[in-house]
Amino acid sequence: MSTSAATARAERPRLLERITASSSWTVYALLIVVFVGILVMNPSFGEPMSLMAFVKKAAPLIILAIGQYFVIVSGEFDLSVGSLVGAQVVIAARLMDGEDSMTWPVMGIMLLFGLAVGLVNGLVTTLLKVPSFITTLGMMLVLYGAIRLWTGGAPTGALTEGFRQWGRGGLFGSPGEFQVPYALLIVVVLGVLAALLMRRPYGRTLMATGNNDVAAAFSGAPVWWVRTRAFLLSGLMATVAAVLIGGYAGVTAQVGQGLEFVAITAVVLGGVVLGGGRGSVVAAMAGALTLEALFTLFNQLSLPSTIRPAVQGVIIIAAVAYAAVPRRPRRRATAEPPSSAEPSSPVDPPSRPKEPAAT
Amino acid sequence: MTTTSTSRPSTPVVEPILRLRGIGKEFFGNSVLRGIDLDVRPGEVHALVGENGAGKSTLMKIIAGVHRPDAGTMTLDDAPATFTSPLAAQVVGVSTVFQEFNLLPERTVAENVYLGREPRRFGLVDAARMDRDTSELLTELGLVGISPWMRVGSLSVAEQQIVEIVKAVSYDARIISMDEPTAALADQEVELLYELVRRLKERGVAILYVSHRLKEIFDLCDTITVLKDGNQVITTATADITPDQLVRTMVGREFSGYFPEKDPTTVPGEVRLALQGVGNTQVDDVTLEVRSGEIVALAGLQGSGRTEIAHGIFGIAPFSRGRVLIDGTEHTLTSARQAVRAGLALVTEDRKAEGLALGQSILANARLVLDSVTPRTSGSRARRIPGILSSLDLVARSAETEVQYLSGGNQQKVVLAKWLVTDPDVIVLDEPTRGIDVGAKRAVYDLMRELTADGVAVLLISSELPEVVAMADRILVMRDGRLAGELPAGSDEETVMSLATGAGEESAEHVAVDLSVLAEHPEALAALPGASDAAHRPGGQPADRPVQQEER
Amino acid sequence: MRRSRALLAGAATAALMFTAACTTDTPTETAPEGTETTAEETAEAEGSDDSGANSDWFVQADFDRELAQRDIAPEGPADQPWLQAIEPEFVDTSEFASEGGDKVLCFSNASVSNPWRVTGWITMQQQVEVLEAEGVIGEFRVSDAADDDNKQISDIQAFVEAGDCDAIIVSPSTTATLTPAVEAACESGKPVIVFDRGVNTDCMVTFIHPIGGYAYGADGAEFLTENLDEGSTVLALRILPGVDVLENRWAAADKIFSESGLEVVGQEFTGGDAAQIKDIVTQYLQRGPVDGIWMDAGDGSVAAVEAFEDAGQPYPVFMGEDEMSFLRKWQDTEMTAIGAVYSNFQWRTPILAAQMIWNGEEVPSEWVLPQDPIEADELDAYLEENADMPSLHYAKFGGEDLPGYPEAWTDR
Amino acid sequence: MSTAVTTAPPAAGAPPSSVRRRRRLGSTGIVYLALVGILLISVVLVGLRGGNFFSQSTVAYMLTQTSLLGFVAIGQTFVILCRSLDLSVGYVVALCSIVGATTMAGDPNRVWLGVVAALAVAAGVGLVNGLVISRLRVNPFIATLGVGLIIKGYLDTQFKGPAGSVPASFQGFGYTRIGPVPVSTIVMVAVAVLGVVLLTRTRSGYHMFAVGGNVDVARLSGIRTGRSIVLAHVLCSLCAGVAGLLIAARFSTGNALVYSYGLDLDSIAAVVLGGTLLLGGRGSVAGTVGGVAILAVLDTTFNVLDINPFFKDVLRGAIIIAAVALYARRQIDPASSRARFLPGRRAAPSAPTGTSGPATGGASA
Repeated sequence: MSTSAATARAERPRLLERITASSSWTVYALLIVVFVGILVMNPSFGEPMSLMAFVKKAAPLIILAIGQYFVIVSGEFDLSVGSLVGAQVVIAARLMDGEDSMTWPVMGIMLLFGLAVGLVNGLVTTLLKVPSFITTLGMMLVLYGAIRLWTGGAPTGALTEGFRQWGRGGLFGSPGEFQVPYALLIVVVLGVLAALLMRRPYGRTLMATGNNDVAAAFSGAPVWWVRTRAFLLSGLMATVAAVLIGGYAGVTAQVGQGLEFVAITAVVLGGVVLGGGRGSVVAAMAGALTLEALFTLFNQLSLPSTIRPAVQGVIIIAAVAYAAVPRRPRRRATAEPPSSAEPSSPVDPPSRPKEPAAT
Repeated sequence: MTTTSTSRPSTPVVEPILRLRGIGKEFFGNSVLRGIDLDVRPGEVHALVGENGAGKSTLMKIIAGVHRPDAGTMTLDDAPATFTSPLAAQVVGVSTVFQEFNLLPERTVAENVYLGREPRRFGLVDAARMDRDTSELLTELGLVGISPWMRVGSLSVAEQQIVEIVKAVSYDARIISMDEPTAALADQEVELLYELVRRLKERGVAILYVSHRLKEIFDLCDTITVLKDGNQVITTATADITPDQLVRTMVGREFSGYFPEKDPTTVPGEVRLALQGVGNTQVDDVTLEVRSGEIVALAGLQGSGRTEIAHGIFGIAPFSRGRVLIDGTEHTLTSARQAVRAGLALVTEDRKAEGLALGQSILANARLVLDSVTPRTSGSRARRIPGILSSLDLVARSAETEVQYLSGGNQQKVVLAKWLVTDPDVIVLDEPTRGIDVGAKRAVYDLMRELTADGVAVLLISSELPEVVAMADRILVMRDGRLAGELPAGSDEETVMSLATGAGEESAEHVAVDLSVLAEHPEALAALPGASDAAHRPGGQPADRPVQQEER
Repeated sequence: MRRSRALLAGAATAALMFTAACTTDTPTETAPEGTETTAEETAEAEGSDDSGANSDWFVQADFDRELAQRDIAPEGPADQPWLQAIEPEFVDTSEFASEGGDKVLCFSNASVSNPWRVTGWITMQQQVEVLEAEGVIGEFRVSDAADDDNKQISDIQAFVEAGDCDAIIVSPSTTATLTPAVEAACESGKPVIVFDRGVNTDCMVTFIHPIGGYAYGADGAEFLTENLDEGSTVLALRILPGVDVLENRWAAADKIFSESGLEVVGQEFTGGDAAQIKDIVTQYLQRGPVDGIWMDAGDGSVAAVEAFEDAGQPYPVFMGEDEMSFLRKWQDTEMTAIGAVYSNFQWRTPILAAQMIWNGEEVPSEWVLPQDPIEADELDAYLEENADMPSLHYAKFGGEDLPGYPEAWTDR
Repeated sequence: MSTAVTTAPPAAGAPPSSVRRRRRLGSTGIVYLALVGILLISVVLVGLRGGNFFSQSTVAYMLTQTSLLGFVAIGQTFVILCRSLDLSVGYVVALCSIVGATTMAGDPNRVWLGVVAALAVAAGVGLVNGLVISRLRVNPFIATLGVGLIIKGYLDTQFKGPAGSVPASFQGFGYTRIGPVPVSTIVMVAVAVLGVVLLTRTRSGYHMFAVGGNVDVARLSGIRTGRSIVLAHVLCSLCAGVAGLLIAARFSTGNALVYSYGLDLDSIAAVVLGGTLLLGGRGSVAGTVGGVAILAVLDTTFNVLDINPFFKDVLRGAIIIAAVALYARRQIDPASSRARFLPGRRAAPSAPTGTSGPATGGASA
């Protein structure tokens, strides 16, 4: 036991090393490939107007991916976000009913509703010990039914312009010309906040909880509340996404349907591990962006719409499989400390990551 | 230090079943085993000892077929043998019982024993025969407390260990390797294991026994091989070596000085932690005090309620009766969080399950308590972590290394660091030196002295009597969920033992015999002596129930 | 005894697993190849081979008939389009005539999963209330299949078996799949009324529907052809593949476009999702001008219009539906547009048909309701009439004379 | 079950196995208890409205509802036991309905050809799912979602609507009834029995439990874990294939849009309702059938009571959560392992008085 002090204090690995060492680098590579593909197919996509239009479309999914990331990294699932987005848009339309003065109060109500749904999801999962897959599946059914029960089956009312500007409008310039979309600002702000949050004590506790909730509990983390907060964040993000989607495209009966699977796919594409404890929020956002870019690429390739799901399926499987394959040697390399550093304590490389370093 | 095979085994010459010659193993150019020669003979218990990282596990894994050697040869029955997988080894009669149980808690004993080779009849699994065969095997090995149809998850740790061994035997194993089989066992369970090992020995099974506990090695083993830094230091008959010599061979340093002396300037101060008549479903009427600068040991058999006291204090399984006072103020702690806020720290018994997020970095783990409990100030307080880590002599590539890649000792240091950084007033250490190497143990002991010098109150829960006796200012002994008594510093192990076991008149002789061995090798006491069943079982329960039902 | 049974079961399992083992090596493509040819055979067997990309769904005769029906003046009361019929062939229903009121009317609904169906469903319930008040209907029993054909089959079976339905109304979820169930219902001797989508049988007393998908698609396609110059570009937005009524709409439009000088730059499936519609239109606009939009259903049409606004492009010639949100947008933007109509008032007709059948009055065996698109000159009138209606209401819902009007539709 | 019961050396023979059987029923028992409870409530509610829940038509309706989801859920049980998941079942059902119907093409002589073709395709999809998961190490959630999307793409491109037709003889599979019991339900029960035999009486079944319980343990015991996962997925898809054939028989044609019925999530809900752990290693086909029956009773009751379709969704979601919460509550109870300690403690002469209750958990992980 000789060398130590210096090694323990060793500085963080360099950025490049960190990117390639994590499993999420595939998503960045894929993102670049897809963007290059789009630009080759349609150079005008690079024009500011086109890019901003893309951002407006992609923003809600990116935000949903942030919310889903929190839940997944804590070791859970949130299948209710699609229904929640739909419910929120319908609530907004029905309560505002085109009254401009109602915009802000209703957005407040939406916020509370989103948090309430997250709270219920979280508490049922953590306190009643229902697997989150089932909790949120049930919540999905409840929201789907309740919102239609309330509106008699189809959305009623109308969204106000003040509400719609968030997803549709932007700063500088007038509609129909180049604008910096609010959606872009919101995504950037939320993305930065999320990345910061993951570096904050809460983020680290969340990650540790996803990795080993017993250890987190023994360290004084209120595990139920840590996870519930993840669901609250997911509900919050779904609300923001609902504001953006509602703003972008208005109310339809179908809004939000199936978004939960797209969001989970996006997060997994970003290298976040289902089951918790691994992955970065920025990569999850990149996953969402990649997925949206992929949809755009399909469009630019004039791929028949019917075959797109098939191509999407192949790409997702391939990307996730590819991210899974080269990990093993890479991990081993980091697992094995260089012999010079610590002659006194050669660590047996774990035969399987679960039970390392016995003796 | 690289001399090998200085003496031949004193046991009658029996041809070895398994012969290892010049075995070497590298991982990514890092040599972890060099030139190991090993003969494993039927009916012989062969101990494999050495510090953590000496290469015992790697050698075992080579024999088990987990790893393949890079150099040297293995012969089984004089024929060259290469095991491509644990199963391949098992099929030819080489079984390994790892520390992590390879059992399915949701399945029955029989289903676990015959997993992967269930007997069939007309293509369907013959469950009746499976139960019957398992039952026979259990009876044969004298294990009547376990039935084939029991769900493994409902068994105690010891019983699960036994199921593992039964499984090995069911393969008609001729060689069984055991990796620290007693690490998680209570003492009367250890006795059961001893019995099992002896029976296996009688059946002519060769046993390869890895252990840190010298007592076991001298009790059980015929031959000892010592590894150090991947080299074979010595292979000798047990009779030809004393525990003192053995320890010296292992660590290359004298055994004295193992425990740091108490700093005479450290004197107990104010009462920091006081329990007054606390109890819940596991413990009852426990009253104790720990003062600042004092180490109070909580001794006792496993399952006597020590860990439950720790969990009660820490609010994990709160007390339902009595009062808990911290610095004189009554606290009702119902969560770990409140306990931390009140200035408590708990180093748990099970590092991997309760102490660490294995997939997270050293730094993240070391920050975990700060992040969880005092998020607002954790940023500034965490700046001390690198200093604490290096003062603990943590060996790692960088603070970003995931803790799953650290050795047991280094993992324990991370656990300690995460509590030290909270500046606790009271620290509860539950088996802090279990399963870690001598060097790391020493670091823990030094740390305890430093903490008391700084005025921290330390409650030490330990099964290792020398540790208890050498480190504690006062020794509290628990038995069956209650305090059995208090002993002053410097009490001898014998007194502690008899309090812990409640040894009555009729069993005094047995204990005395056991302890006479200890008296010869006090420094070798790495484990409590195995107490016989009758010794501490009040009410004279039937003796055909060797598996004492202890909570793990 | 136990053992032998277990053995038998085991043998069966083994057989099952053998099947699995044998077939797993088969490349997945082989079977689908086989099925593909049979699918074409089926299509050919139905005699529906014709030019155009959409030969699966294009039947020239149906196309011709529906287009012609648009110009035929319907018979029936002029102010009650839901009672009008085009070229009716009346059938005698005296066998179902029965005295007394308080009938049990059973309705197997495919679903209320889209605004069009919701609007119609409200209208239907209002019509039922009228007849309940009159004492004609005693119980209105409804099973909603939530778009699940299998459940709807069970629902219909349950009605048949309950035996106390005095008439069974079916709004099929999918044409082909419900045929056996409807046939079974017919055999029970109860009068069966089918409306909206059809079934492949004519056993029911009456099949009520507007002119149809070809006419709907053609209304829009012809409008675009008339209002756009040759060489202009048209984007077709569709909801789902494989739904017959929707496929017919596109088949007709495709046929008309292929014979015009218009260039169809794309046909995209949107799922009716506004966000997707807007995104797709935006992307097409990035690549080049789009002069016309054709939609097989109005859901999300406003989003398509907004895509032009947000891209700073001139409004296209637009085909929407009689959905209020679109009509309002149309008025606001004053673009060149048409609101195609798939007559929502058809939801009233089956109830009234049931009453006629119980009375022994003759009804058309195929009750073809009129289906007139809303054109620019009618726009203001419809908007005014439905001023209080929610945005996903359908202008031609035909419930203005019902007692619940307008609250039942405005306060959903 | 404390060891106090077993202090007497157990004889190898009948007693242990009977005890075991009783214990096994324990986890499935609560499912059927819940089923009976819901059934009772339904009977009362329907009775209050003057109906008879056990009328032939209602029972037939209920059983018919059971079969389709039953097939899919039985299949889903295998994969969930293996700690996997299959989100592609809905697409497989759709695909197989079309493959079956188009192969039969209305010709009575081609019925068996159609059945074999559909099942072959199903097995092929299962094989792909299994291999992608076990060989390419793709998370099952993503793998089966992806494979589902691929099938969807194929279906949407190739089949614009219903395709093929089924001869009348095969329609019997969907319509024939013996008393109130549809043939499809009988077949479903037969498949369930096969499933039970497979899981409790064959090595493959034992190995599935092992793979789901702990894949490392299974591997160390010489179980080819990949093969178990592949087999589970093949069986799951085969069951979905049978469901597809049932669809074809009921519709007398194949329909691609069946994939939108939500069979994937419904089947997972049914399996979990049936007491199978979502994380694998424990569960039973019998429980799954109970779970499916619970959902069918609910559907039937809602239908008979003429409950608003949207309210049905609300109730369904709430009941699924409530039921699983109920099971979870029962599983938290640590008595099974802790109670072993207490009798010994109580036997101690000076045992504290307040220790009779089961230990509060928490300490053990």
